[in-house]
Amino acid sequence: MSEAETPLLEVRNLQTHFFTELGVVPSVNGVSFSVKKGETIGIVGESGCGKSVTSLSLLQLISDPGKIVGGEILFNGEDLTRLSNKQMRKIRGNKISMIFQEPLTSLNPVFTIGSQISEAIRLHQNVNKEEAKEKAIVMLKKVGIPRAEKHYYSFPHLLSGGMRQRVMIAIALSCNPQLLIADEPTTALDVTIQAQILLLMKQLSTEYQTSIIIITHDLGLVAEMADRVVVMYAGQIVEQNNVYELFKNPKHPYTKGLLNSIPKIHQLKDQLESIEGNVPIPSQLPAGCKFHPRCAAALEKCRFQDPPLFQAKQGAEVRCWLHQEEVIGV
Amino acid sequence: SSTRENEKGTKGETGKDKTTLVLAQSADITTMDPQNSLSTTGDRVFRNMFNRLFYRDANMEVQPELVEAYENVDDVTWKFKLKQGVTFHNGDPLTAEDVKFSLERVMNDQTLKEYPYFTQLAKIKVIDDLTLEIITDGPMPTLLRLLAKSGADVIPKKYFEEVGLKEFQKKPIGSGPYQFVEWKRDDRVVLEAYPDYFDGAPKWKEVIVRAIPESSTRVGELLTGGVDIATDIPPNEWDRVNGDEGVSLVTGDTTRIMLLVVRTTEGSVTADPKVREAIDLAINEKAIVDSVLKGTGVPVRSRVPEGVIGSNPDLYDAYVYDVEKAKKLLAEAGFKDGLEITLTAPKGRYPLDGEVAQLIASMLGEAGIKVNLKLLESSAFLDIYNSNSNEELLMIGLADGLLDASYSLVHYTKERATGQTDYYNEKVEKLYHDAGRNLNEEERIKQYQEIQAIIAEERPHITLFQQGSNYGVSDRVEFKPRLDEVINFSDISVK
Amino acid sequence: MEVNIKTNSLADANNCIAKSKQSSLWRWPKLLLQSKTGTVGFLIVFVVVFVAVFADSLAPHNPAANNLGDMLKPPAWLDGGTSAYLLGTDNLGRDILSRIILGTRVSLLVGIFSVVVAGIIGILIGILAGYYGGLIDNILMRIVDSFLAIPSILFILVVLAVFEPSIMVLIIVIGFTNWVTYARVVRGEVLSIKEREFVKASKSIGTRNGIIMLKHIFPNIISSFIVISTLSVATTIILEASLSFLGLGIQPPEISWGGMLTDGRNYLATNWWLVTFPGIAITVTVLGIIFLGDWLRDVLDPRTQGRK
Amino acid sequence: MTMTNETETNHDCLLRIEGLKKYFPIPSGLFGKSKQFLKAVDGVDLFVKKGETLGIVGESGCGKSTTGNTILRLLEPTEGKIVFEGKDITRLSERGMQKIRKDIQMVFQDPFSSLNPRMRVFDIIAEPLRTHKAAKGRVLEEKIFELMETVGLDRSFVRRYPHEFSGGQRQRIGIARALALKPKLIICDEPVSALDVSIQAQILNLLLELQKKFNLTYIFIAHGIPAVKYISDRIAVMYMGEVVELAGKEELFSHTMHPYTSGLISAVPLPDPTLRERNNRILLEEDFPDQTNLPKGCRFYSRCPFRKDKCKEEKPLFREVRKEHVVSCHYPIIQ
Amino acid sequence: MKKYLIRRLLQLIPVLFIITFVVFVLVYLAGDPVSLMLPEDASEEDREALREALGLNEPFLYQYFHFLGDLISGDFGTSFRYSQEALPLVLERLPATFELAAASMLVAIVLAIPLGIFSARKRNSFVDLFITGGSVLGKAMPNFWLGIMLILMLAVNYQIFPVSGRGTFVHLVLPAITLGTGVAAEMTRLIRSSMLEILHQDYIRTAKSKGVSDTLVIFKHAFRNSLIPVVTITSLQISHLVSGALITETVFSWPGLGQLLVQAVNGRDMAVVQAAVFVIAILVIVINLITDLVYRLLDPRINYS
Ligand SMILES: Nc1ncnc2c1ncn2[C@@H]1O[C@H](COP(=O)(O)OP(=O)(O)OP(=O)(O)O)[C@@H](O)[C@H]1O
Ligand SMILES: Nc1ncnc2c1ncn2[C@@H]1O[C@H](COP(=O)(O)OP(=O)(O)OP(=O)(O)O)[C@@H](O)[C@H]1O
Ligand SMILES: [Mg+2]
Ligand SMILES: [Mg+2]
Ligand code: NI
Repeated sequence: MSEAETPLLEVRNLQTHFFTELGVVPSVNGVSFSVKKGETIGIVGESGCGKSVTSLSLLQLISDPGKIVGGEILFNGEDLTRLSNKQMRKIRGNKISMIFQEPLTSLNPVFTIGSQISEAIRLHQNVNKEEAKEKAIVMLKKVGIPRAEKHYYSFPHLLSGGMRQRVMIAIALSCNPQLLIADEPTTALDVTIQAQILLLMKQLSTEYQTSIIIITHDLGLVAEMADRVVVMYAGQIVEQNNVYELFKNPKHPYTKGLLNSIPKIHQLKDQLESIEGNVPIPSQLPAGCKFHPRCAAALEKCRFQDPPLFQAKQGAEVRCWLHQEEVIGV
Repeated sequence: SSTRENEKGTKGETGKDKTTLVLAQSADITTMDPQNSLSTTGDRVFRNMFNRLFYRDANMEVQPELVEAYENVDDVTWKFKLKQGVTFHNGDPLTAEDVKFSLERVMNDQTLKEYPYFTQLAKIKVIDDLTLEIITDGPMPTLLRLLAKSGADVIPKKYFEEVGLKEFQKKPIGSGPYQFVEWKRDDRVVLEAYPDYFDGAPKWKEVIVRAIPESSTRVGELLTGGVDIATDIPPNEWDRVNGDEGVSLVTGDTTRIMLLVVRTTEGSVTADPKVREAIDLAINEKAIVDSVLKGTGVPVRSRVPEGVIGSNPDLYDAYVYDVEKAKKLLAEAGFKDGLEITLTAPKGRYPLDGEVAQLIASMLGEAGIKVNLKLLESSAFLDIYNSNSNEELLMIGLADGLLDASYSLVHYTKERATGQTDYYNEKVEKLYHDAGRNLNEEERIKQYQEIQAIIAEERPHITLFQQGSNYGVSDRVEFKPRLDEVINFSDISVK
Repeated sequence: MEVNIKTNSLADANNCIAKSKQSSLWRWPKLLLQSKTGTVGFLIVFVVVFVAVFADSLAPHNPAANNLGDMLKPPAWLDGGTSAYLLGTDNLGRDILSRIILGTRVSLLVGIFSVVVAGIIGILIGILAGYYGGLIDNILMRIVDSFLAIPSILFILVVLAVFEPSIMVLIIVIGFTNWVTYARVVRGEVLSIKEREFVKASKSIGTRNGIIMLKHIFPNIISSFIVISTLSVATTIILEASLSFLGLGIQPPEISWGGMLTDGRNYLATNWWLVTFPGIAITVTVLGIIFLGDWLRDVLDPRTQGRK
Repeated sequence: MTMTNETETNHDCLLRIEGLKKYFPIPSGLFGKSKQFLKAVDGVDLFVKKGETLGIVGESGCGKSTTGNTILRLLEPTEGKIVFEGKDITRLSERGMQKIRKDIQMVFQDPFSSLNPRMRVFDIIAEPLRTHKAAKGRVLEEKIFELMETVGLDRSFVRRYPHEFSGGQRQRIGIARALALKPKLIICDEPVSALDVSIQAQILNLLLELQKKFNLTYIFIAHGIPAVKYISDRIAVMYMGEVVELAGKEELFSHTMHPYTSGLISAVPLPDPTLRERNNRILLEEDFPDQTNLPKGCRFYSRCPFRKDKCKEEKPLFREVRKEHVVSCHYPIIQ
Repeated sequence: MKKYLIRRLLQLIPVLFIITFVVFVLVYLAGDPVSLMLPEDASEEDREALREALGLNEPFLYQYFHFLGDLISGDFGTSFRYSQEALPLVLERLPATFELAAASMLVAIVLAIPLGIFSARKRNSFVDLFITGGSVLGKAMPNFWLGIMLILMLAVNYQIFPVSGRGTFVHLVLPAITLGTGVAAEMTRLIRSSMLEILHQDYIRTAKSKGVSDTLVIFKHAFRNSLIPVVTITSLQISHLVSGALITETVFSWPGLGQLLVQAVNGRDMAVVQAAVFVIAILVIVINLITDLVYRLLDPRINYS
């Protein structure tokens, strides 16, 4: 990371825990990363590793038993964790927007899509109803919804999954945010539709210089979209690097395993490699390296000592004892 | 609110002015056909809307009402001369034809509730416009009483035939002091004065009879001045009524006797007179009346209520109570270790009936009689009673609509007792039938009194008490209750 | 993580089975203590059931014995009250405390068993209608509609007119009038459950419909049934009071809280304690049952019961 | 159509479906009689050879699951013929079908809803054995332990409930249940789409392993193309209730002929950022025809980047364009 | 839509058919109306004669089909009790019944919506517990008890409202509160739980992520959705209000359907029972239909086919 340029967003040692009746769940446990202006970051990791909680923490949208217990979220130099609810509302949807995974359930079924878009516009821009409507229609057209004037009055259930997701994007982009967080924006969609949505997001980000955090567990998607990739495992970042390096030369055993276990269209193998064992439950994390029970290369040390995030070669950051030496080498 | 408003009958219950009387009863009337109603609540309305040939004065003496003069032509023939100038509310004059029509209707139409009482009338003959003859089926000492009874109301023949029963009910027309304005079912009946009443214009311009089933609500209305008179005030409400300025409690008698119907059928434990006596001895009627009923009622040993012709004064305000003797009798009857009987009683049919039944059950328990108490809702109770499926004991309240002992004592005849009490006593049978045809009043009374003495010993009915009646009355009106529980609006006056 | 433990002998497996059994036995009290309202609810219900079971020994007086000398005595702490009658006496001089204690029995019996009766009918009809759908559903739902439209008071009045009122009859009658709600709820639930893949899976194996309904559908509706039924127990206790108002409730010498309320209502203005104490008993019990029901709903919901 | 019949005689064919149709009535009208139908499966011809894996891919809602369910007669086919081991089972009675179901089993998509949350693992796996009275008592127990080991579950788990397992483990339970009766054919309806990437591979490997071990035949339904490609021998591509292309997997990927197939394949994001700027991507428009009122011509017409007038008017035939490579398109892409 | 309505209304026919039969059987079983019409001391001959006159001696099925025949021509028969046509007797009660039902529903809604929302928002707080306790109390208070209490306090002691009867608006207040409280209690709990569920929905998160304020999230985004399950229950409740207001009617001597029905049942007044149940059934079904339509209005996802 270059010192000169201040990043748009800098997350430092973010910790979000859930205080459930069955004990404290450290869903996000010391996550740090930063996003530059116009940059697209991909966060990957298996289900339950804390990706969504991280993204929700950024917007202070963690609900009840959950709480941000530590760390800073610097957005344009301002720590979001210290803002009041009211100040935060000014940022949500305005400077930072979010697209959620499920397009069907993320839109309110009883309001027209038009009203849901213009609501966001009216909240943050000083416009009247008519202007908001016009703007919303422009947004609908921009995300490629045919007959936007008509669809303005449609209810969400009448649209296909792809169209609904476009509406979500329209809402998110309606106020030209500086940062767009897309939490698994295409998992509910078919690949043919997904391709369109991704294209759309790419275009928009180049057009407005919007920074994007794209959260997914589809490594392919990240390979297509991201400039930099953050790999998470059990509430922690285990590897972070630019996208080309990461795919060419994964360092953490988990990243390696992940890459190997994806069946690929264009290369043929008789046997897929897979990561043995199961994703640990956040409330019952193993001691030491969180990945060691599944790690073929685990050392004795891994069982007791949690590795820190090492700065490795080629700008990578890796949380693995195997890469301890490389750091020293630098 | 103004009088004018009240006259229209829209919002009348304020009742604070001197021309409107508001009455609250515990149940609504069910019909506007005076010959098809048996309820006291109905009678209170009809008595003021219709006339009869005779009426009962405050002392329950039979007095001529529509009749100018009458004559007992022979054992079975009676001749009546009607008053002149009596008109119905629609202006038609009341004639002998109307009387004939009305009486024949109730004599012949089996669907009418009053029909059973009028079966002894054989024929009505119109002599002229104002004269008629009634021929009875055998000598009938009670005829005049019957003609003063509910159901003997005179309805306008012409109007009735013209409009039919349905329309008549929507707009009933009588010749009484008050005429019909409206009837909102389960809410109120509104009557207004009939200015051309033959006996002079009535006192009240308007009378509203409201139906308020819940006693505490009735009392509430009374206390807040919503009504002037509220009937059926249970003892638990007395403190509220007495404690409030401006209203007071007025008590009276009724002809209703609460009693236990006892099965004397062969094979049932109560067939043994000793057991029946033991039961009577075990029940402290006085205590019941004094405690639960707070004194509204008088313990009696006869089915014929005090104040009715033929009643036996020896058996009024009398009771037997001796638990020890009861136990002894039971032992003698072979029930040393006690016995078990069933008592069927209604709940909610008579004031505090459930409580009384529970008390009786526990009193019998003290004498070693285990009681299976069956407290039934009113209609289920009547089903049992009417289908004669009563077991050893059944508690019921029986009134005397005719105010004549013959009405009450028919229960001890073989014909009526069969299946129910299964009581039979040759002497009682003879006495009753002789009295029924005896036109000598004094002798007849003797015969009835003798029957009562026998019954008090043989106990096919174990009588408990003669029920009292309680009215909450606003201090602005003067009201005296009557034995027959009828209310003549014109007898009520503003203080 | 037990994934890697290989147990080869059957004995070991059985050992594990025994362990898991034990832990499930302890799970309930643990889960209970985790919820404050659940604990309170449980305690209330426990006390009420305890009182119901040992009512005879707990009651200080014979609840049916009327004492004409001690009529309408106020509670002990008021002027005129005596310590013999802690909560006062009623209009026949009976001890209110003893009556409440004895009344627990009937009120609970009626409350619980009429819900059971309603539940059995409702679940049966609901499952059949929901599972088979089509004509059967149509016919059954029309019957349900009809029953919904016939006022339940009509049933109760008529049945109690035909049969002599007793606890048994009351339970059956209330149960019979309340099944409709269950049938509706259960049917709705079944409609969604039968689309779940495990039902399809069982069908694909060749399991017969009867077994599917019994083994797959029924266990999965039972938890929502428990939730509505706890509420319903409360409603039933109060319904019994309303029936007493119509003279259709429990017969003396049997005592129920509803009956006490009804008998005492005439004394509301003058002798408040006749209705207040049974009223409090009903409210507290209902509160306890509702708390317990809410807790049960949480516990039976696999989302909260959790993946450990 | 004639083609499929010919091939069938050439091979040792386990299952053959001909002209399979499944229409769902859309309730309307006065008494719920419907005139409109949703044609979920509309004339599908397929065959599966013994020991092979037939993959079926296609977008969500194109009728993949319906095809699978209809084969098992969980849904009654509207039209067409299902022949299993040379026996026509299309009109078999419920009784007769129960016997057949022993030989055809299914593994379902969602590991969370395909196991009854209120049954223990033991009972879940035992259910098919009990239903078909295949084992009892000790033998049953032994069998279940054996099955659990086969799919890689520890036998100490038998008394657990499904919610105590992770998604991958649950899917293993589902597979154990499907294996219990030693079926000849297993229909896998998107068995890995709900699983994590790292677990997906475990299950795919397991399926392959079992296939070898028990000589199983699979119909593998999925919309994840890489996974289908990995596991299948032949792949059928479905679109709007119809099979639009069918070929051996190498053939299909190297000589994709239907524009839809090629759009589908090119839309799959590749886990290799260096390929990001590839320019052979075919983007499909998002303009679906109404499934209750399908156009008379090619169903793909509205989305096809290569559509011509003929496609609108005339329905393309399903024809063999290359050897063992059938496609229904007027203008197949020939590379 | 029109077809849908017609279909729904046609469904009435079998339902009404079942209802007439069930009611007929019930009333027939309930016993002999004659014994209730005659005085306690009437003789068996008197009763037999009346039975004959009323046609109650015929066999059951004959009586039923006779009744059904009349019914088809719109004749419910004549009330034994009122000796009047049954249907008008029932219809004249409808205004009072509607008035009370509507007012109680209003009371319930006005109470339940704010309380329900409030307790959902402050979940597990003291306020929530308080409201839960309150709604349990509301459910645990029998109507007659509450009604009499209200009369004692507000009508007799303070004389703010009239004690009983029907007439002006003020007459309506106490009965409506009495009847509405129980409904409100149930509704409060329902709104609370449905609100809690809605608040966990994804679209609420979406709204928040747009920067919508908490109040607006509740009242705009959550409320309308949470009403959807409430509407269904409300329709059930209204049915109860129509037929089940008996106790409140008795306490306030309100001339509604409930009183009529119970008196008719007690008097085995077949014609009136039939007519009343018939009318109630139609009302209930129509109310259900209306709620269905409201449901559809609230939730655009449902279509009419
Ligand atoms: N409300 C909550 N209460 C308790 N635990 C929670 C809650 N929300 C999330 N968690 C826990 O936090 C962990 C991280 O969840 P998160 O949603 O961030 O995962 P994810 O990486 O986004 O997974 P997915 O790919 O499935 O969306 C999970 O293990 C989950 O159990
Ligand atoms: N029981 C049913 N009733 C009515 N329509 C149905 C039914 N089952 C499926 N459909 C419809 O049939 C079509 C095909 O459904 P199917 O489940 O076979 O699709 P699929 O290819 O398996 O999709 P997915 O990938 O989402 O599982 C869909 O449009 C679906 O809505
Ligand atoms: Mg997530
Ligand atoms: Mg599918
Ligand atoms: Ni490690």
